[in-house]
Amino acid sequence: MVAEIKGWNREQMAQKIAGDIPDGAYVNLGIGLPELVANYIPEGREVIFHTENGLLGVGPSPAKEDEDDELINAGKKPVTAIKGACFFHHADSFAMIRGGHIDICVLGAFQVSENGDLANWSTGEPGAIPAVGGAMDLVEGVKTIIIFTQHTTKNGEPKIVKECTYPLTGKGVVSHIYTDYAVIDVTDNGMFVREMAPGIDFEFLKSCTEAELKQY
Amino acid sequence: MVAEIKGWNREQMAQKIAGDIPDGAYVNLGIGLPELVANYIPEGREVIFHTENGLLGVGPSPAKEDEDDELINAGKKPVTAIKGACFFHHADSFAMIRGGHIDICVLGAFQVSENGDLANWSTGEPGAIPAVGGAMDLVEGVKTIIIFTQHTTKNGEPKIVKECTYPLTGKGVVSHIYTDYAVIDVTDNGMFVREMAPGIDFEFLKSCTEAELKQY
Amino acid sequence: MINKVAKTAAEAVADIFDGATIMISGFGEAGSPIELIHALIDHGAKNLTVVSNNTGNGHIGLAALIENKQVKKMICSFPRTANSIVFPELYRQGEIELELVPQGTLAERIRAGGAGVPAFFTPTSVNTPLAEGKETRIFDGKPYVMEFGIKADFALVKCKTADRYGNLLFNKTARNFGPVMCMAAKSAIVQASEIVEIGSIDPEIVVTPGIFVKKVVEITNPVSENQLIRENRRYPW
Amino acid sequence: MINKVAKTAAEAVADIFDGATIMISGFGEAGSPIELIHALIDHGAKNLTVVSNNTGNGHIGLAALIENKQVKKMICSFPRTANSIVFPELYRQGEIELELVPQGTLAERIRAGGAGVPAFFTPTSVNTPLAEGKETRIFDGKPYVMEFGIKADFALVKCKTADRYGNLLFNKTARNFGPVMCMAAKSAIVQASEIVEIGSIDPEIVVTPGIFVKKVVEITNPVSENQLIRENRRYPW
Repeated sequence: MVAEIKGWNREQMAQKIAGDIPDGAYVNLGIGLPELVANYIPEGREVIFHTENGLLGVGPSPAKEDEDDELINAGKKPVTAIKGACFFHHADSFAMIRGGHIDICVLGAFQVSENGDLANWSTGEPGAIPAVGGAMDLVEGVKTIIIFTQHTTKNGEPKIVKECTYPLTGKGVVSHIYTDYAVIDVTDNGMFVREMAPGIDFEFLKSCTEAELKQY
Repeated sequence: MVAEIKGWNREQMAQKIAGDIPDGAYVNLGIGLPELVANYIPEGREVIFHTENGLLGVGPSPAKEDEDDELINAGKKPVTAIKGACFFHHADSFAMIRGGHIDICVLGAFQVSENGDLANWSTGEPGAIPAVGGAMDLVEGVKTIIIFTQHTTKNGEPKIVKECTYPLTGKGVVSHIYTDYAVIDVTDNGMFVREMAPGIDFEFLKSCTEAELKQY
Repeated sequence: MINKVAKTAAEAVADIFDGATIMISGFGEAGSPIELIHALIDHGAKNLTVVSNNTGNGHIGLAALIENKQVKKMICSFPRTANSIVFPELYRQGEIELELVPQGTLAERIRAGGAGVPAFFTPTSVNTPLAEGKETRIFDGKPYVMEFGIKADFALVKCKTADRYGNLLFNKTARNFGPVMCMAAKSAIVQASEIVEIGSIDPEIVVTPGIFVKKVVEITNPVSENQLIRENRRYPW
Repeated sequence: MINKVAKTAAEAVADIFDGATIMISGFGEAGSPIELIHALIDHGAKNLTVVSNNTGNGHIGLAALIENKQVKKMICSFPRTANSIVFPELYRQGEIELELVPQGTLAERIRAGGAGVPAFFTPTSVNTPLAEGKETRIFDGKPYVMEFGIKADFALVKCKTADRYGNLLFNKTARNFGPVMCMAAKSAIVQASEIVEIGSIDPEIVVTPGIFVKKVVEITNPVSENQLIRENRRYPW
């Protein structure tokens, strides 16, 4: 099922995102792929990771024997706390999010639309158990929303679309999209391709993108 | 200017109020006269005093040499903290008040009306600097509001009136009034005299009260 | 004398009545008051509305309470997790109701309930299906949804340290919803790993002031939800 | 590297601009950031809107800032106290505006501003002159007033201990409005009696997480407002 390998792999995507996070930023990483970003913060930069279940200053994963059921991230995985970390309750944690105090949030996506609408919480399938978590709070509250996603679905369908067909997480909330093929900025004037992976050209990119793409 | 002494003195009034505060109650004492109540909690009862500037578990006044500018009550007087006390910020403190967590608040009054309206923050005089503090929060949030006041003004005018003429602090908020002359319960059926001070009879009480008084 | 200490979990939950609304702390396996929930299963109160971020894991704790058909409605943000088996099945069968609330809105609604705020506006969920039927309003050119405070009859909360006044300290990310749930419940019932003498907790570091707590019970070595799930345990044992 | 430490109070307040809205912590003499306020007097920014519970005492701190004609409007709950001389006089002369807000509403409006809540409902002030002109609404049969969140450009806050990330600990009732003001200000500027190494503050006891703080400056032995008033001091000295 895996197509011919091209574009960036996940680690390269994570590295690219991490490279664009400035020194001193407060960053929330979504569950799953986005968690990779923490591994690639460039030497010399201090970035503080927030997890919405009540910790500012998330550190690296612990060794197996140091895992603590009561020290986990939003994905319920064991983490550590850095020096200078702090714990707080859920209302304070989301005050940080909703109040605009988190600089950057990296999230996955089902779909992103041309004007930056994001769908990443529900495929809207009948019979599915709806579950939203903190996604809607994050997209409305965090200053810069970065999407970390494969460019297309496993079946090759575009995830960057004219209009989202899945239920929205938020409207006009996405600032940047990092895919295996390209880095795309979402602006008031449309989607601009900032960078393409080696071996990807603009025509190819357009062919697997439903939304209109522009070049700077 | 001091009229013939009769009725209860301030200490007796404070003692009477203190005697009616049940074991385990969380109590906020207003600035001034109400602070006296803390001195008369009967032996064996544990009452926790709250001050809205961020302390639960206010203890007795400190010796002069132990005074701490950063450990004060809402009246800005030096206090102490009991064992088992806790400090918190202003929003949490008023969450306790507004959220109905404080059982009893003892306040002074300019006027109380027949249906329990309270005026105790402004005489409405032109040119006066308006100042409200926490009075309006306390009367709306605390379960039981007790008024600790002289029965009449210094000029002998009734403070327990048909309708307040001063700007209101809250409407229908007062449960009990303890004056130098009597203890009065404010109910949906009007004001009932629960007890009179030695030497005070019902006719005299009525003569210095504008609101209608009833007997149980 | 103020003594909020209950001798057993059973005694602590004894007053819970049929039809009550109960907040239950925890985020995944961190902070879930398993022993109190199991006491509630033994107790048997029914038709409960439960407010909790998740719906429990495996067949223990909150999942077991749901499996035991004591819960008629869940108010939560994320009802399905890797190990949640019970809720999805009952939900598909139409045997349990769900009110889905974004996580931050859930936390803020609970805090509002505890702080005497009946309603507030939030940008979260604007223009999404979760805002449907809700009042929206523009402030400074931006749309917001009106949300209501939530109160509860009871809260079941897990913490690390308590005293007889009900002052609480929590452990790491097990703090999560505990403090706000204590605020929003008429009777917050708390299990603590240790109950200490009055005066042992520094007044500067109290996380939940005793005024928000009704009962505390010492559960010295609380079970590990993860461990029970790995062992595939079920409650009642 | 994150280093929020400013070398001097002057450096800490250097970015404050004319017309800014500034929150100033303190309740009476407890928690008032006198050194920062004096630095702001030296700095000279004008037409300020100041949010603070009181209006300062004597002729130092906030009172001196007002006396120096830098403040066009006060938003506060209790503008006159035993030692407040400056504000009442200017107010009577119509030279300073006042927005009077009940104390709990003030605290909650500031928290709301910091928490991204543009408006909320409160029972406080219903049926009083302070509710005039405000939207009221019935929830569950009880009337409430709608109040708006307050944000600020800057906050000046006093605390006990800080680290270079901006994590803060406070001292007793000097905590008061400090934590919520840090939340609600774009730039919270904090004076601390001591700045300690990262890692010296237990993560469980941090009162204000560094994310809410922009700058910290060490003022080792802050002046006592009471002492200055007893000595009848004025600022500028």
